[in-house]
Amino acid sequence: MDETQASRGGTTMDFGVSSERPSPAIGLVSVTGEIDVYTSPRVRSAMLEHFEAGCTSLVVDLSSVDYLDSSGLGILVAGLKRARELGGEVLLVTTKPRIMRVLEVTGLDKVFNISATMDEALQKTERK
Amino acid sequence: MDETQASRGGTTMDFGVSSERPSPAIGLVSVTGEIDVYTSPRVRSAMLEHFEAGCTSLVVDLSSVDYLDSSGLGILVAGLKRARELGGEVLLVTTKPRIMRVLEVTGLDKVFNISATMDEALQKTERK
Amino acid sequence: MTTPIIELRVPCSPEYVSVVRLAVLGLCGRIPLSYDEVEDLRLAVGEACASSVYRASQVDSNNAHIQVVGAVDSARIVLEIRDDVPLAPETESTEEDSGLEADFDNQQFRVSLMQLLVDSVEIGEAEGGGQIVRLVKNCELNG
Amino acid sequence: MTTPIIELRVPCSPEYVSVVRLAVLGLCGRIPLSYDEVEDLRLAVGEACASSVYRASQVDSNNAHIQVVGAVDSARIVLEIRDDVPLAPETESTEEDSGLEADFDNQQFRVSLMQLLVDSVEIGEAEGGGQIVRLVKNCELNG
Ligand SMILES: Nc1ncnc2c1ncn2[C@@H]1O[C@H](COP(=O)(O)OP(=O)(O)O)[C@@H](O)[C@H]1O
Ligand SMILES: Nc1ncnc2c1ncn2[C@@H]1O[C@H](COP(=O)(O)OP(=O)(O)O)[C@@H](O)[C@H]1O
Repeated sequence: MDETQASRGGTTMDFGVSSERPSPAIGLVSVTGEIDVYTSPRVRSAMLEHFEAGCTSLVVDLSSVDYLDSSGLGILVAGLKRARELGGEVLLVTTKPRIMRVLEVTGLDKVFNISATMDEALQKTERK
Repeated sequence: MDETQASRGGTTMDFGVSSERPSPAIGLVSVTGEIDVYTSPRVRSAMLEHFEAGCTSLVVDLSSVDYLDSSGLGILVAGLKRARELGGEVLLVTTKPRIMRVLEVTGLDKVFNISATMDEALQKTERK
Repeated sequence: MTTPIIELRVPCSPEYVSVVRLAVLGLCGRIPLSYDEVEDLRLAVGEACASSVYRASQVDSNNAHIQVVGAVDSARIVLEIRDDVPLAPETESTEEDSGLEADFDNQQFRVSLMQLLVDSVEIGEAEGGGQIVRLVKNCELNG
Repeated sequence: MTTPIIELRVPCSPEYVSVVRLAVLGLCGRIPLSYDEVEDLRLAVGEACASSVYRASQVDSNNAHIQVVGAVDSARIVLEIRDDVPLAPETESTEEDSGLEADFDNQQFRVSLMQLLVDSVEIGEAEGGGQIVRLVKNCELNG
């Protein structure tokens, strides 16, 4: 299904969010598809659930996301604010040029801790 | 470029036609992208060039084509008619389910000789 | 037709048919159709547009447009493809001097193909003299 | 604006913004823009639509629509994104009771982002009271 869906131009049909908690303080949110004004509330819910369960830091895996608009950026920044209040942080995982472009153009590449892989991001959270 | 283009939903930007003549009687036309009312004239030109150069049979490689409309079908059928008049034939190469679907729904899967690979198609033309 | 929910208007020329197909793909993201059903509908819409483009080319209609109106509910998707190309009286198809006749590529074949791809095809005359093609694809609920 | 060549009208709600983005992608297939330029334009259009959707949600505008008019020539692509949501007087943004405020996700940020992505952004009031956003992206010839 992946290949055919991808070749059909990234409709929001392909969108998915999954959650995991590798340790009590760290919430992991993995997103697939396009994050826009329609889909971003689902990312927001997944992030909120982790905070409510007691997480202080989040890792948001954007490695399968190729579209990120201001609605998604707004939610990531709001999550970062919340995490910092709790003494934690929000780490992003991506190597996608389009996502890097959006983060750079908005200056948010300097605000978020960005990793190329999930392992790298998890190591950073453990080191703290 | 291929991957990013593919993930953008098959606009006609990705369209391409290339030609080869593995033997004097056999013309090979390889198409990439969507064959529709806009792009099909370029397939037609490539087929015509081979006939004009003396080919009697054509192999049309559709293995990188995922959209084929009636304009494209019309051109393939016209090519088949011409080839048969010359004592040759038109062989199609594809394994794409969407292309097989269009050929089946129109009954043209029984009219064209369809191969899974280019090698298979070329072997069939040599055997004659 | 139920409440029209999307409307698209493009020039009636070959290079814009793919714009219509992409918009239909976007619209299909909102309804419970399988991959193959969506592709069948997209092909049917492409055929309706190709029919308009062909008719425009026969009468030198440089300023013609195609308008697509789409409505979806949970049970079906309805697409109306309308042009403003005057419906010509039936004529014998003229032979081109090209050496590779696409005489198979005719209007009747397009209609048959549409009928094979969607659940209902109706073709009529639009107000003002163009053609309307109305395509309906039923959705299997929870399919 | 040069001759309008495509027009698209969708409901002003979140699920239709991707339909607009796909149609713009189709339109961009007709002009000499690089992959990144097309994606920048697509993102800018998405922001303009998100702005309309946000404003509609603030005033409970259930029947609002977004209309997109696009024109291309060899030198540039011009897209006008227009809605029929009454322009509200400036208000303090109201806090939601959600616990994860997206207060960063505001209209001003959308405008800044659009300005970073395309060559010109103009925002004005449409006839009838909605918002018009006019985006221009210049094409590098033979680029
Ligand atoms: N089954 C049908 N239902 C309604 N209208 C049809 C049907 N078949 C054909 N038509 C109409 O007749 C027109 C001409 O068809 P046809 O004679 O096959 O075209 P051509 O000029 O290529 O031979 C079509 O454009 C279509 O509007
Ligand atoms: N640079 C600009 N040029 C023209 N209009 C603008 C500009 N910036 C903002 N606006 C207009 O002001 C409106 C409100 O912006 P803003 O006060 O940032 O929104 P918010 O309510 O989220 O704080 C926008 O919807 C837009 O129409």
